[in-house]
Amino acid sequence: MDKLREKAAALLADGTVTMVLGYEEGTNKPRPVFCHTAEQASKLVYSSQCINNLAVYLTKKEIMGTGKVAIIATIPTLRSILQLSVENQLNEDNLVVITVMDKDEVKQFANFAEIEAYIADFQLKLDGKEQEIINKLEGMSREERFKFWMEEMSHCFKCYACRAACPLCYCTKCIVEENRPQWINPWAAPLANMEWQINRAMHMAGRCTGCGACGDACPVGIPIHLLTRKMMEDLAPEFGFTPGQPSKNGNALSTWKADDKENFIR
Amino acid sequence: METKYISKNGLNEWFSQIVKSGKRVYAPVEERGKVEFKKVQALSEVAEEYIQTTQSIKSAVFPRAEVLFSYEKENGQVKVDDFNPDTVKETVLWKVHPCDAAGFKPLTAIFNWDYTDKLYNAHLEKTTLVTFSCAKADKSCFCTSVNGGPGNTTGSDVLLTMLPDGGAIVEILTPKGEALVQLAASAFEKDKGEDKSKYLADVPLTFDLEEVRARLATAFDSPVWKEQSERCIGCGACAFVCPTCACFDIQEDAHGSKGKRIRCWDSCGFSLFTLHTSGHNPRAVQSQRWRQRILHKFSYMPDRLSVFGCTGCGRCSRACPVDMNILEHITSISKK
Amino acid sequence: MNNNNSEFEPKIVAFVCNWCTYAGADLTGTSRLKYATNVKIVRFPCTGRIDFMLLLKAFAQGADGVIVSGCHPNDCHYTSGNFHARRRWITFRGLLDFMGIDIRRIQYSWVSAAEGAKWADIVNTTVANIRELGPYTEYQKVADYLDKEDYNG
Amino acid sequence: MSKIGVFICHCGENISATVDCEKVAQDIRKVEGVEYAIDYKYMCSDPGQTLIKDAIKEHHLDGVVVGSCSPRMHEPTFRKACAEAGLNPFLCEMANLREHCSWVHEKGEATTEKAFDLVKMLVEKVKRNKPLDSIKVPITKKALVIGGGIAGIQASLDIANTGHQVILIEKDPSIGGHMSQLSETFPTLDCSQCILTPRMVEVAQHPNITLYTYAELDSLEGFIGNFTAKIRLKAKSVDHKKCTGCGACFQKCPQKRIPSEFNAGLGTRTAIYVPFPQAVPNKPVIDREHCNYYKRGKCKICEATCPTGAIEWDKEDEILTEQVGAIVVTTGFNVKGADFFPEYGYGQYKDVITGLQFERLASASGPTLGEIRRPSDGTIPKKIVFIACAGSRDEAKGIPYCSKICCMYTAKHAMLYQHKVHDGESTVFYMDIRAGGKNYEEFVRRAIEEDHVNYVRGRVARVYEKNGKLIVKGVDTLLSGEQVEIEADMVVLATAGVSNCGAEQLAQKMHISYDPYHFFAEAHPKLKPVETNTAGIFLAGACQAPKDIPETVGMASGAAVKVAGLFSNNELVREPLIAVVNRSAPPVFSTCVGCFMCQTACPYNAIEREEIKGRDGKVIKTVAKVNPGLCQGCGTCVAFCRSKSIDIQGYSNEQMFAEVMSLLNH
Repeated sequence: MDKLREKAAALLADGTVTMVLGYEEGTNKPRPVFCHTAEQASKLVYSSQCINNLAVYLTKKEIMGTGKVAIIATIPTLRSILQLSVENQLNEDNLVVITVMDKDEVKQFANFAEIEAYIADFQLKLDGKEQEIINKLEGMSREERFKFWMEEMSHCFKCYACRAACPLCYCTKCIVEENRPQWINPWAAPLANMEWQINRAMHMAGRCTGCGACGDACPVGIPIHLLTRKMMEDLAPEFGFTPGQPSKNGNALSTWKADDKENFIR
Repeated sequence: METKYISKNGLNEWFSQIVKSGKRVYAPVEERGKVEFKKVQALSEVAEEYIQTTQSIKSAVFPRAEVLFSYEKENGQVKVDDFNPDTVKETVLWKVHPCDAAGFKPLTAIFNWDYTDKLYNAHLEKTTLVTFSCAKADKSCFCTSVNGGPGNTTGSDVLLTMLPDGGAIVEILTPKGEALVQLAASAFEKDKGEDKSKYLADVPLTFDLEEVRARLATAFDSPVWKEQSERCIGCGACAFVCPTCACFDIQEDAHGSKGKRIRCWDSCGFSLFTLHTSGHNPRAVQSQRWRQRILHKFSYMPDRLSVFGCTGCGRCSRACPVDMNILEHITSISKK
Repeated sequence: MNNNNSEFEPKIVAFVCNWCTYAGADLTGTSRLKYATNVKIVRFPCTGRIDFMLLLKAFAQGADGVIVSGCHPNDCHYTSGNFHARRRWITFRGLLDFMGIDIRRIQYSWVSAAEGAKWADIVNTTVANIRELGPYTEYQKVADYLDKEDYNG
Repeated sequence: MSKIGVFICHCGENISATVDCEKVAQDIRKVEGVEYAIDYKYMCSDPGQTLIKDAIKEHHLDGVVVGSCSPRMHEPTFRKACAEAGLNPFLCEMANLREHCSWVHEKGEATTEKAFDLVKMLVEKVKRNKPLDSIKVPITKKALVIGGGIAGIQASLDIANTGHQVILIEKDPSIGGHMSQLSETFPTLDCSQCILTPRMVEVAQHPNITLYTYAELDSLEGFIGNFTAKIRLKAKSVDHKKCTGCGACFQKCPQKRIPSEFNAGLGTRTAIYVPFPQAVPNKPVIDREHCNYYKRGKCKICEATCPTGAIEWDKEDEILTEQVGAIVVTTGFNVKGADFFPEYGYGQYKDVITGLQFERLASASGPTLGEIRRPSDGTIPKKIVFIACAGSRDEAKGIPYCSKICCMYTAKHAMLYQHKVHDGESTVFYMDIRAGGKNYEEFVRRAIEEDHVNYVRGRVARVYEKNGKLIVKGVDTLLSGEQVEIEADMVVLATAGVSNCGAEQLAQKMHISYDPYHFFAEAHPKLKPVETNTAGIFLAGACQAPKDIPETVGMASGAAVKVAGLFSNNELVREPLIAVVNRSAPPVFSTCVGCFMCQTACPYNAIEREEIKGRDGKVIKTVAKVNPGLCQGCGTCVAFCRSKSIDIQGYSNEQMFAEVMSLLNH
C-alpha cells in the first residue's frame, strides 16, 4: 500500500499528473477517490475489495479536465482502458496507468501496448456463481427462461446504474433518450426494461470486457451482467475474439467473415 | 389518540381480518436476496430479519408509471378517458418503518403545493399505514438527525412497537387507523403501560438539521459540491429508492389513433434532466446536479413546503454504486 | 397455448432488402404464384440496414412472426451488407434465446431476385409455422404493462 | 399537419381484379393526414399522371402515395410527375399493390385489407419523408491508368480518344507488359509484338496521354471525381530529355551478365539498359542494384560514352502530385516461377522452364532468335513435354482456381514447337482441356490432329534427370490408367497465373478490396465486372483474374467507357439516399461520440473524421462524417450506430419505425 501511496504522491508532487484516480476506504468497501494533491495520496488503498471500474471516469471531461491524469487500475479496469482506446476515447499521452501486482509491487505502464501484453496472462473466466445461474437458465425451458427474466425485469426501475457504471457506456445521448423515434418506452415496465437490456447487450456485443460493473451497480440485484457476459462467451469463439481482450479494427457487429457459420437462415 | 396492546395471536387475527376485508396489503417480503414491499396474503410471508427494504413504498401513492388519461381519435373527434379515482383500491401498507411513513409528509406537500394532484391524493386517501417502530438500525440510518426517530409517529395511521412476547404496543393515530383496528376490535387489549423507548433501536444524532440548513443557505457556490460529487456516476438509484423524491416525466404511449398519457419517475441526477431544446443545459455537470439534490431536500423544501425532503432512511447510501454516503456528506457540510 | 387456431390469422411482418428479396417477391407476383395474405413486406435498402429493434417493436406491437430476408452471401448489392446482417442475427438470436424469447417466430432467409418461387414458399411455410405456434400472447401480455396491478411493488 | 394524396391504380384489371380499389381509396381518406384519395384505371398513363399533378396543385399536397405496381417499375415515373407539379420527387412513395398483393392473392376481403395496410404503411412513411436534393459531386476530367500492359494501353487510348486527359504509369522502364514478351498469340498465331508495338507507340505519341514509366503509385486520397494521387517517379539516372537513345552506353556497360527480366531470365542484359529493342520509351535506365558505380563507387563508363551527357548519378526519386477524377487499375498478373515446383525440378534442371520462358524461346526477338533450343546446352530438343495446370486447380499448392489461359497457350506452344522442330515429338499432360472461346476448340483440335501433338490426360507425378534426359513420370488417367514415362529433352510448365507482386499493398493504398489470392475484387461478379466497390476506381485485365488478350482488351475498353461516361458530365449527380451524421446545437454539436466503429462497418470507406472546432480553433470533438461522394446508402452504419447518430435519408429510423408500427396498429 505504501509503495502505491508513494508512487501517487510522487506523480502529483512533481507535477507529472494533475490527479490520481484510485480507491479509498468506504462505508463497507473501498470506493473511488480522486487525489489532487500529494497529501491526499495517503488516503489511497488497494485490495481485492476494489470492485468499482474506475475506467468509467476516463470519458468524463468534467472530471478529467485537460491535464494529465493517473489511474490505479485493476485488471478489469485495464481491459476497459484498452477497449476505450480502440474506440478512440482515450488520449494515450494524457494518461498514466498504474496497477498493483502481488506483494504490493506498483507497476506503471509505458504505453497501452504494454498493458495489452500484461493482461494477456489474465484469463477472463466466469466465476462459479455466474456459471451456476447460466447453467440453471440453460437448463430451463424457453418459457421458464422468459418468466425468469420477466420477473427479474419487473424489479428494474430504470435508474440506469448499469449504464452509468459501465466504462463503455459513454454515449452523449443514449438510445433510451432517443425519442425520434422512441425506440424504447422511457418508463419502467417489464417490456420496456427488457428492451433496454437487450439494447445494452447488443451494443456491448464484442465490446464488453466482462468487468461486471453493470451487475454490481444494479440496486435491485438483477443479474444483467450475465447477458453481456453470456454473449461474450458465445461470440468469442464464433467470431474469433478473446473474451476480455479488445478487438482492434472493429467488433463483432462491425466486422464479418465470409464463412461466418449459422444454421438458421433458409 | 389511544394506545392499546395486541398479542401475537391477536396480531395474526387482525392481519387476516384486514386481508379478508378485501384491501390490498403490501408488506416487506424477502425474495432474490432482497427485501421489498410486495402484495401479501398471510403474515407468514412478511420478512422478519432485515434493516430496510431496498426501495421505499412511495410507489403505492406515486407509481413508477401510471396513466393520467387515455384517448382515442376517430374521424376528427377525440375521446378522452380520464383517470377515475374510484378505480383506486383500498390499500394497507404493513410494517413500514417510521422513516417511510415520515416520507409521505413531504410527498403530500409536493403533490399539493401549487397544484392539487388528483391521482396522488386519490391513492393517499385509500392508503392506510401500519408502521412498525425500528428495533434495529445500521450505520446508514440517521432518522434522528432529520426530526425523525425509530419510534416516530409522523405520517403513520397506526404505530406498532414489537415486544419480546411477540405482542406489540399499538398507537392508534388517525381515524383511518382506528377504522383498521375496528376490523378486529376484539383482537386488541388494554394498554399495558410499557415504555416503548426501551424497544427502539439506537440511532445516534450526527448533525444539527437547522445548522445544515443555515450553512446551505450560503453554500450555492461552495467547492464542496465538486469535491463530494466527483465519484458520482450520475445514475438515478438514489432518487428511485428515496421515499421523498418526486421528480417525474410525462410521456406518450401512442399507437396509431389511440394513446395514453403517462407519468413516470425521473431523476434530477440524470444529465439530460434539465437539457433544453436549445441545447443549453443549466445543470451541465454532475456537481450541479448533486448540489440540486442536496439543496432541494435540505433547503428549498423547508423554505417552500416547511418540510425537509429527507427522512434519514439511508436507502440512497445503501443503493449507491459508488458509495455516495449522504449522511457522511451532510455531516461534513454541517461541520464546515 | 395453441388450441383452435384454425381461425387464428397470424400477423407477420417481412423485412426485406430492396435488391434481392423485394425483387424476388416482385417475381413471385409476375409469375402469379399465390401465397397467404398474412405477410406484409417492409422495404429496406439492404439487410445491413435492418435494426434489430424493429423486430422487437414488431412483436411488441402484436406481430406473431417476422421474416427477415435479403441477398445470398456474396450477392449483396452493397457487397457486404448481408454479411453484417448475418453476424447481427447470429448475435441477436443467441441473446433472445437466452432471454427466453421465442426465436422460432423469426424466419431468416436468403431470397434472390430470381427466386420468386422460393419467396412464396418461405411465406407459406412461415405462416403455417406461426399458425401452429399460435398468437404470441406471451410477449404481448408483458407489453400491456400497466394493467399488471402491482408490477410496481 | 400533413396533406398526403393517395392514388390507387387499377392497372387495368391487374389490381382491381382481386383488390377493391374504390374501397381502399375511400378508407384511406379516414386516415390522419390524408388530404385526398382517388382510384383510377391507369395511374401511369398521361391522364393518370395529370390526375396526380392537378391534385398536388389543387390540394397543396405535401406528400404522395401511389398504390400501383412495384416501385422498381414506376417509381421514377411518378417521382418525375410529382417534380413536374412542383413537389419534391422524394416526397413521393409507392405502395406495391400489384406484385406484392393483387397478383399473389385471391380476390377477397383479406386481399383488399392487405392492400389498405400497404398503402397506410406508405402514408405513415411519407408523413416523415423530407424533401431531398440530388447530390452533385464535381469531377476532375483526368484519368489515371496504373499499369502499362495491353490493358492499360487499351484503356488509356480509349479514354484519350474520347478527348480526356490520361496519365499512364508503368513500374518498369517500358510499357508493353507480358504481351510484349509473347511470341505468337492464339488462336490466330499472329505475332504479338506486331500487333502490340504500334499501340505502344500510339500511347507515347498521343497528345492526351502523359506517360510515366519507371513510376509507381505512392499514395491515393479522395473519392470519385476528386482523387489526389501521389506518383513516385523512380530515379532513372538518365535524363530522357537529353538522351537520344543511341545505345552507346549499354553497348559499353561492363555489367553484361544480368538476367534479363524481359527474356524471363533466359537472356542477359546490362546494368544501364533498355528492356527490349521495341521498348517505349526507347531510352535506357540504370539498374542501381547491379551498376558498378552504385555498388563500388567507380566505373562511369556509360557517362564517358554518352554523347549528350544524359547520365544523372545523383538523381533521386521524385514525387508527383496529380488530381484525377477516375482510376483504371491494370496492374496485370504474374506466373508462378522458381522453386514452386520442386517435384518438377524447376530451378534445379535448366531445361525445365515455364511457359513464359518458352514464349521467349519461340519469339523471333528472343535469346535464340526464335529457335527452340535447350537453355542448358543450346541443342534443339527432340522430345518435349508440356505440363498443363502446373500449380493451377491444385488445393495442395493453395491455388484452387483455373488459370484459364494455360490450356490455350500450351496448345499454341506445342504447335509452335512442331512447326519449328519438324522431327520433334511433343506431349501435353493435361487435366481437362478448357477451350471455351471463339475458334479456341478448333485451335486445340488443330494442334492434336494436324500437328500431331500427343495429348495425355493425367497429372505428372515428378520430373527427374537421368543421364542427360528429363524423365517425366505421369499417369494416363483417360485410357489405360497406366504409368506413363517419357524421356524428354525439355519440359515446359504451364505455371499458374497469380496476382502481381505488391497487389495487396496497392489495393490497400487505394482502399479497394481483393480476394484471398490478392486479385482485385470487382464490385459485382455479374453486373459490375469492371467497377470496384470504391466508386471511381475501375479494373481491367489480369489484375482481376487471369484472362487472355481479347478478354483483357474488352475489359479495358469497358472500363474506359465507364470513365468516359463519368467524365461526360461536369458534375456527378447521385440519388441522395445516403447516410448522414446528425448535427445538434452546441455544446453537443452531434450525438456522435466518435467511436468510429462505423468506419470498420462501412463497405465503401465513406466515413471520415471531422473535427468540430470552437471559436478559438481548439478541437472540441472529433465526429464521424459521411462522404456523399462515396456513400452508396446501404445503411449498415445506421443499424449499427449505438447512439443513432447516423441516419439514412429516404430510409430513416423514423420512417422505418413508422412503417412497422402502422402495419400492426389497428
